Amino acid sequence: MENRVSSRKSGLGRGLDALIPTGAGPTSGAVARQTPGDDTATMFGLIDPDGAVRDRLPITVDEMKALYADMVEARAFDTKSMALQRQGRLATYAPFRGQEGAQIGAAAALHADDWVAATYRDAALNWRAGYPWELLILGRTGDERGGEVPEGVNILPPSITVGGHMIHAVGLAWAEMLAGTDRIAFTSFGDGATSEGDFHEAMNFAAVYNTPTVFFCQNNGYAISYPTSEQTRSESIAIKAEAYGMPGIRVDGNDVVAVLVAVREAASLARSGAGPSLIEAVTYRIGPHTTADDPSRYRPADEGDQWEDKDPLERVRRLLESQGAWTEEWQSELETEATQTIERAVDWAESIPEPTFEEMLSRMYAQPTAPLREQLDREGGRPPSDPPPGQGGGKHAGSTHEAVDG
Amino acid sequence: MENRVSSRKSGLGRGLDALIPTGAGPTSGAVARQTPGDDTATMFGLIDPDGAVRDRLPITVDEMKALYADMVEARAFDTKSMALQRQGRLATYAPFRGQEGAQIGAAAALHADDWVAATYRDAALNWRAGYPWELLILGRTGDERGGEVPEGVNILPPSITVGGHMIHAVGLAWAEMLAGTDRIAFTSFGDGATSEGDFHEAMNFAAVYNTPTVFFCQNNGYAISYPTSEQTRSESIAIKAEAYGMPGIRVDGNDVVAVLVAVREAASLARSGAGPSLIEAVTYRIGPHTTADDPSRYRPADEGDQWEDKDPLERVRRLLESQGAWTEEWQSELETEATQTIERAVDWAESIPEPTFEEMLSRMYAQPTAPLREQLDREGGRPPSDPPPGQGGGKHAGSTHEAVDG
Amino acid sequence: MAEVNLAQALNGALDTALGADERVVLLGEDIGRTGGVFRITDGLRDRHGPERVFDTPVAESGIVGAALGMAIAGMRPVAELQFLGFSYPAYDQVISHVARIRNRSNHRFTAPLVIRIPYGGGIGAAEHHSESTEAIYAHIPGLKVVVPSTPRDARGLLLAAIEDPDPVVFLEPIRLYRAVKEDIPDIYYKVEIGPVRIERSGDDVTLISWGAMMRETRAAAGALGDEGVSVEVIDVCTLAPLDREGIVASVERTGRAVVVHEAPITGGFGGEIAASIQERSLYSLQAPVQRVTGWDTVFPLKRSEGHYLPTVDRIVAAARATLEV
Amino acid sequence: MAEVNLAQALNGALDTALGADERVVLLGEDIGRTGGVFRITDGLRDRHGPERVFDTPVAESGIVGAALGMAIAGMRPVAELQFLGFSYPAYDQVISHVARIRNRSNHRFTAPLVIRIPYGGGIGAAEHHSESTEAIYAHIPGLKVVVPSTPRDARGLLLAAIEDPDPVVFLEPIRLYRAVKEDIPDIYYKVEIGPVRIERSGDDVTLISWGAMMRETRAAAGALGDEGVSVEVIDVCTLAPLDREGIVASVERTGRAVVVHEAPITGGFGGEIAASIQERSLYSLQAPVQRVTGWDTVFPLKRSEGHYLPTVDRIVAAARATLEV
Ligand SMILES: Cc1ncc(C[n+]2csc(CCOP(=O)(O)OP(=O)(O)O)c2C)c(N)n1
Ligand SMILES: Cc1ncc(C[n+]2csc(CCOP(=O)(O)OP(=O)(O)O)c2C)c(N)n1
Ligand SMILES: [Mg+2]
Ligand SMILES: [Mg+2]
Repeated sequence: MENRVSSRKSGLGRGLDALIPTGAGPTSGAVARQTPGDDTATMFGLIDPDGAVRDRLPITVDEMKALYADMVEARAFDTKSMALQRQGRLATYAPFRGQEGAQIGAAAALHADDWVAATYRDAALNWRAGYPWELLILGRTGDERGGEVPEGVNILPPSITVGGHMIHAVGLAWAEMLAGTDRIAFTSFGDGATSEGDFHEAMNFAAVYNTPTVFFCQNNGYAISYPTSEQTRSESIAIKAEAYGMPGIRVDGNDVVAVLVAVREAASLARSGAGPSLIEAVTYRIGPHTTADDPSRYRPADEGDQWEDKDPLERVRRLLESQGAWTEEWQSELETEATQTIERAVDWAESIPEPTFEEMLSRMYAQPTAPLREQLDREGGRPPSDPPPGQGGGKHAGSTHEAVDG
Repeated sequence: MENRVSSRKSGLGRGLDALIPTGAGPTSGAVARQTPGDDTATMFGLIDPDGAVRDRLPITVDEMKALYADMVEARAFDTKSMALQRQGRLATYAPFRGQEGAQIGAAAALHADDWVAATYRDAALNWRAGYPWELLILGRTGDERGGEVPEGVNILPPSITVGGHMIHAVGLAWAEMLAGTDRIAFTSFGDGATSEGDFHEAMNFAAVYNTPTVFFCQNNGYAISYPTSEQTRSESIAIKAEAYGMPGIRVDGNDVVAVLVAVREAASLARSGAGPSLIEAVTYRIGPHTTADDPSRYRPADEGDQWEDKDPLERVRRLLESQGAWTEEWQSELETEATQTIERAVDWAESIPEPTFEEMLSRMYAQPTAPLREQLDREGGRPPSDPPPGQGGGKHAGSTHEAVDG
Repeated sequence: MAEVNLAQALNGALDTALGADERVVLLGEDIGRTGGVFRITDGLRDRHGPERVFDTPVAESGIVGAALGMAIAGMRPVAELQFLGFSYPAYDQVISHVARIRNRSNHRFTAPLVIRIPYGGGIGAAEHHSESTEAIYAHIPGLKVVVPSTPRDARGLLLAAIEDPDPVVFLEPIRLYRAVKEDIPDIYYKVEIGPVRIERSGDDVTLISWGAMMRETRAAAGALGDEGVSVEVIDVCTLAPLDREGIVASVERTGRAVVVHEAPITGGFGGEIAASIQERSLYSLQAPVQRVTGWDTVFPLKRSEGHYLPTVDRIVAAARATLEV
Repeated sequence: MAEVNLAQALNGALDTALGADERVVLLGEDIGRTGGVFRITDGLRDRHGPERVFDTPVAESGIVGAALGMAIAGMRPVAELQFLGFSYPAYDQVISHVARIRNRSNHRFTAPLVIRIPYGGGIGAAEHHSESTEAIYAHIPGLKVVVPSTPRDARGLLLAAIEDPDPVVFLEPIRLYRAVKEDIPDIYYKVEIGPVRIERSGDDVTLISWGAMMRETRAAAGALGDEGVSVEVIDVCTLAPLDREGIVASVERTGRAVVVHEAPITGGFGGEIAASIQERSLYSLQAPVQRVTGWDTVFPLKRSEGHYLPTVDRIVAAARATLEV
């Protein structure tokens, strides 16, 4: 795998509070309520939706171009995955359209060997952190082998349960701290996940043991159909950090550079022994929850329009264009390359031989246990009329509805 | 049962913030760290340890005398229970010595039919709220019938699990809210319980649905051996309310009147539709965690001394004495009466016939199910050499150590 | 009478219960606005109001614990957990509190609540969406565990569960939600919780199953019937309390039994049934009670589902094995 | 060699493991300063340092989840949950994550951790302190479940569990912690996870049990032996993976079996064992496999413990019943 992670040092380290433009600490009551759309003033951001720069950007134009290229590639993946799912070539897919800024920005702030524990929606983030597209696709075809990342890539398989994986990032970071490495653990989760008891226990353990953990919440407005504004009565997600004596900050999640800067700051705090922090990236899920979801049942069709205007790619494109660093040719080059990359990855994933019965039974333990060995043997006598491997359960289903994931 | 709950109306309703003497809101950073002993300035209190009154007390001398008498009775129960346990007449017992102010003050603020969900350590609180001593003792002899409070008393059996009962108080309050009654639900728990995920989910549900729930945390310095100062890095327990957009306040838990006022305020907020709140009563567990615990393993023997100086009974005694409302005769009268009351309760509990096998199997469902009926029948043939009911498991144990409860 | 599938039958039962008893409320993730990920609560919030049908935060322990509080206070909450694989964060509330408040208070406080949970695999879903861990609930004293496999039972058992004075875990076979339609009465009727249902009578071998696997079991019975084997089929319907008498009565007649379930074999509820049969009818048994089950693995992802799910052929082969001895 | 009880054997094993492998750390509620409520970790924090032995907040899901993270990162954490009745808040972490990270990542990430949990009744403790819910763990693919009943096994199995590349739930019988002493080697030795241990050989009937109930089982064997019955006693030791061959080999010889456990009968692990025996050795069985177990109730409080706990007499009676037919 190409090492996709920049090793530039940010030179930051003044703490998350220093990022807030108003000077109000992120953990004070000054942090705005999470009504989407009207809180740019109290949220950390660097690039406005129209591409105007609010502050001096701590990255070069080339670095910005790289971030942009990554976002274009990620969007190509997302678009392609939606199409593949409709063709029945992928199992349920959870699109991240609209969240590319948050995901690419966050991942770009990490070191190549940092631990990452993210979710089903974080394909862009995981990819940018080192998880090959090939394996992300393989996983989404319904194949456990998609979770087997290459040695040296320290990214856990995307978490399907909501909430349970954050504490793993605490244990991972704790182990690194005890071992004295400068590796940190980064965990990404949604607004909905903050309602789970496991969020509380993870945040508290991280604070109590001062583990180098970065908690990264993509507040995309919904937990499936349930709006963030109803999930909690707190002023923001970021402010919840205060209950753990931890720094917290709200960031414009559609501003890839602001996210990069905030996560890099949190990571460097963690690396330096200053412990965990919580970043809330305010964003919006443009698409459905998953390919099985119909958002028109719970939100007005035009709700997303204001968010299209805040598109994370478009604002960077405008900024680059204003600097003479974007051309139509470059754009189509990027898109062609991205599409080709994704298509190669799809071809690869689809060329992988069907998983076997033996593999299924041999994956549970280091060595199959006695009961599993017996089941493997008995299988020698499985009647040939059994369904051939890889036909999935559709034929058993007899169900007219599509696969539905919660 | 005598109705032990005062129906006086407090005339309050200005909100919890108004109680803070410094004017700093309870949810602001001004709330002190929970180092025991040095935070009287930022904690709500009315009576100093020496009996001096900081503010005009919102209760009459007679009311104060009643609170004092209740604390004396509770302490007699605690002392007696410790002795009974040592004689093997009670199962493990969790003493509340030092926490009488918090428990009597809180319970005195409730209405007779309010819901109460409290813990194994809350015997004084439960009693003052309407749970007969008799049944509290019966329960602690190891008898499920101790959980059967009289009709009209809405107190759940003391919770043994840490954390799980708080959410019940949310559901109870929610039901009353939907039914349109003015009943509230009050839940008491320890500092340790705030680390459980269930605390988070209960607090969040209460806030989200605006249920009339009062969360009452007795921060007694320890979760068994683990000090509060290590359990969390937040500035206090009260400040955690902010993560739920809920008011929170820190109260001197050894000041029975301050606790009464704070809980009454929170209850009246809840009753008026203003939703839930969190009260942290700062106190100290003078005795061991339970009769099976040896505190010398984890805290210096003299740590409790400063807390003996802050004794919740002694400060009220001094205050009453300074008003000419306390005499030695009254004290010994109180103590004699209390001891007699408790002894009568013990006699009653010990006169209850041993629970039967049939009762054990008939308590699981409204009617015994088919498997249980079969098990009841089979029991007809139980060999007579089986241990007679009520001998407990000691004879099975073959274990030389005492019962240990976590 | 109306021709409905299992999902519609459940939706209708909830609608009926909400209409019949004002103590009934529903709560769960995404059950309000969207009507649940499987649409079982579709339209109910509109029809009965947001004060009866609550969307909740993603917090399963909170959902079940709050429902318990409501039930103690006299309501009849019906909680939905989105998938059986997401019920585990609530397991502590179920085993430590829901199942015990009656015992702990010597009948003074009770938990008349229902926890509805879609379960089972076969739709190519993501991890955790295909669990069949009924055994971990059926082992809990104080609970009832019900699993319908037909629209008619679904409606009648759900209405019975909501009326039941004790807590019921109500498992809904995802694979059967929309698999078959059946004419069922529109009226308020209950199907008793407890008894097994003899779905097909026969003399040679008894096939025993529940929920989603009833489909394969029925097909196997059909195939065996075509070969001239006289097959009895039992839909267990209620795992707890288990109707051992009903099962044993059948096996004593046929002398042969096959238990079919989707969960892994080790510690699966089939073990309880096989153990109970041999305890009571060892001398009637012509052959060992066979178990056709999932393997001792995690339920696999889409591409391996075919490797995992018990098939009609495996059931037929097991039945034949009991007949050949 | 040293004469130690089971609690001391466990303490010694942890001490040895901490000394032998720097990847080993301990975490749990009150295990540091006080050495745990049962003193199993007594002195280990002083001896190995606060960077190896961690007191934790009261948060079972957090404890297990953090231990899993540590294990994935290459450590060998040994977590303690204070009582089996307080393990349920961590059940989701165990079933959804600990038991599955290997499968989910196709062996790329693993969970070499141990979860130690005191279990069982008989000491007159408060509610939730007397559970025997081993069945809900033994049903989880990806886990191993171990239950020692002697000091020698306790040390050897715990050291094996800590070395095991897969997660082990290690259940410790509270009632036996200080019940018997035994001479055991001081050296680093392991007892293999998996095989049952034939503790007493005989020809007439096989008594099968594990953990705390081994005491009553041994006493019953002694009583039956005095009557001239030749009793074989099996200590299962490992519930998962279950050594069906070891059990079946014995029962095929004796033709009779009694399974003894403290958990409620319905859905208890005895069902799995009885089912497995009849599956493999029906024609050797002279009598039904009997189960002597707890009733289908919550484990009761002190005054009713005598009603609940299986007794020597019940085991003897069940064995006689198998012999009388
Ligand atoms: C423990 C658990 N409960 C429920 C679900 C079903 N579920 C899947 S995604 C989801 C909403 C999560 O929302 P959020 O955390 O905001 O993430 P997003 O999908 O918006 O990225 C729910 C309830 C689950 N996967 N895990
Ligand atoms: C879920 C759960 N985990 C662990 C325990 C064991 N335990 C009993 S009391 C206790 C400490 C509780 O501390 P705190 O909440 O501060 O209450 P206190 O005992 O100080 O009143 C623990 C860990 C339990 N009862 N329940
Ligand atoms: Mg979201
Ligand atoms: Mg405490």
